[in-house]
Amino acid sequence: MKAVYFAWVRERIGATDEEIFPPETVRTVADLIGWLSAKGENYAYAFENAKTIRAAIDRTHVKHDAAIAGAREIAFFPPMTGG
Amino acid sequence: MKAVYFAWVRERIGATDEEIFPPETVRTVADLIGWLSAKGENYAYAFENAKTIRAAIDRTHVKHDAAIAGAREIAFFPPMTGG
Amino acid sequence: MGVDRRAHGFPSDARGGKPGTCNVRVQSEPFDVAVESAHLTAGRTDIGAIVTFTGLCRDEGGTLATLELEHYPGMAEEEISRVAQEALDRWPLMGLTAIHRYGKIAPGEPIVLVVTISAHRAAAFAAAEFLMDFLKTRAPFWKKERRVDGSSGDWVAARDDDDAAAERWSEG
Amino acid sequence: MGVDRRAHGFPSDARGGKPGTCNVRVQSEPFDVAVESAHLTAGRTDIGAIVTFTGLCRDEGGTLATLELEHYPGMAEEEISRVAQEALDRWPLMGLTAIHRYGKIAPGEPIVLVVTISAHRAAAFAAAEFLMDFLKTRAPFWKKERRVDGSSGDWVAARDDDDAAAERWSEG
Repeated sequence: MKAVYFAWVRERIGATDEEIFPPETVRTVADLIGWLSAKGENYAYAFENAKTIRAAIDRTHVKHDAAIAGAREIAFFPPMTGG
Repeated sequence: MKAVYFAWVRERIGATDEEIFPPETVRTVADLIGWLSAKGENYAYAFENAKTIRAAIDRTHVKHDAAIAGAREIAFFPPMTGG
Repeated sequence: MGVDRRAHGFPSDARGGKPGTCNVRVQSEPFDVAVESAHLTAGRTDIGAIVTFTGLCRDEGGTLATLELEHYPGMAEEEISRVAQEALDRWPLMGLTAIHRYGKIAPGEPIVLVVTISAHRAAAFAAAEFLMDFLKTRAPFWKKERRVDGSSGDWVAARDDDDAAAERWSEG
Repeated sequence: MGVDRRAHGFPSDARGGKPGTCNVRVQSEPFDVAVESAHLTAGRTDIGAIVTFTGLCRDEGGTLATLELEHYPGMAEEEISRVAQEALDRWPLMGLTAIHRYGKIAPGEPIVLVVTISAHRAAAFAAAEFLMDFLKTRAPFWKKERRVDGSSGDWVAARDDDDAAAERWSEG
């Protein structure tokens, strides 16, 4: 699946998007945040306050307990500040 | 003092304005409505539902218990429907 | 009831910011929302929110030919100015414009305009709604309908829900 | 994140009236409020109320050089369209327009526009406020400030009172 990052999540990770291949034990958004955080210091920094991170699966907002099975694109970003 | 009339109050009375000379016993707006109503059928018709009539003294909304002493211009009209 | 009363501009204190502008007009001619907005915001880069409300004459399912708006010259401007000053006292506005037309108005034409500007949207929205609620219930204007069938129609009756809308601002 | 997503027009049912219009756009160019209002109201004489909200870039006391608005292409349009559909479901609107810009925006420039049209003002006001509250908290846009002193500034933090403003629509 494709992971995409925005705003300071993108800046901290240092990438706009990437293909990721989490193991089957990674079932929810929260699991995925934990798995990504272990990939390196940049990821750990981006996700250090996991509760503030928002996620979207295939362009729809989801909560951290949402299942990631079948997702093509998972996005991580800070709370929105548009408008 | 000058009395001015608007909308269907004006139409029923058949005048836009007139000089009036109420006696001293006419002290409030309510008194004046009563006094005017006795002037003729057109006035009686205009003020038949006195409670729905709004009044302004010198261009400021007033209630029916307001004193009319010192007023230069007293206006009578239906509830407003602007906006 | 002919003569136009022209721009009653007066300064207002935008609670610590630059003084704002308050424009109140009563006129028979149409107005241009874009011109009024541009006038109110000209030269400023501290505004975060502009709310405009335009009230239009509805055709009432095709039965309405024209609306005739009678007003109380002098009092109309004064009453709108009083309502405008209340809005400026209640919310941190950088300025506002309120324009009300009188005379013959055809379906689709504008009747009333309110523009509010503020640093934040909550104040701009609240003040615009407040202004409209009080223009409806306090500004001395009366609408008479002329029907397309030639009949003179009726004076528009005041709506209880307009009174209720105005009433809600007196809480708290 | 380059390409503009263009007018997502789709018809809506204005609860028994003529079908209304729903225009949602995400673009880098400025917009013209008057053009958007005219487009939404063209050819109709059944509209009683037009509310426009324009959100502008503030200069923050002269310290802000530009705002950089990042967005999630595709999701931005979809999320605004979802919010727009909710507004059309909740209020008897004859149409609405919602436009959000991205990219570099200078102080005084417009960022976001909402226009709502309805027979009556209450629906137009409520829907415009609802749209703005949800654009703020649900549309995937992020603001970064560039300061006049050359420093890159910070990502704008989300405001608790924006969440509270969105929360109030879930009552009742």
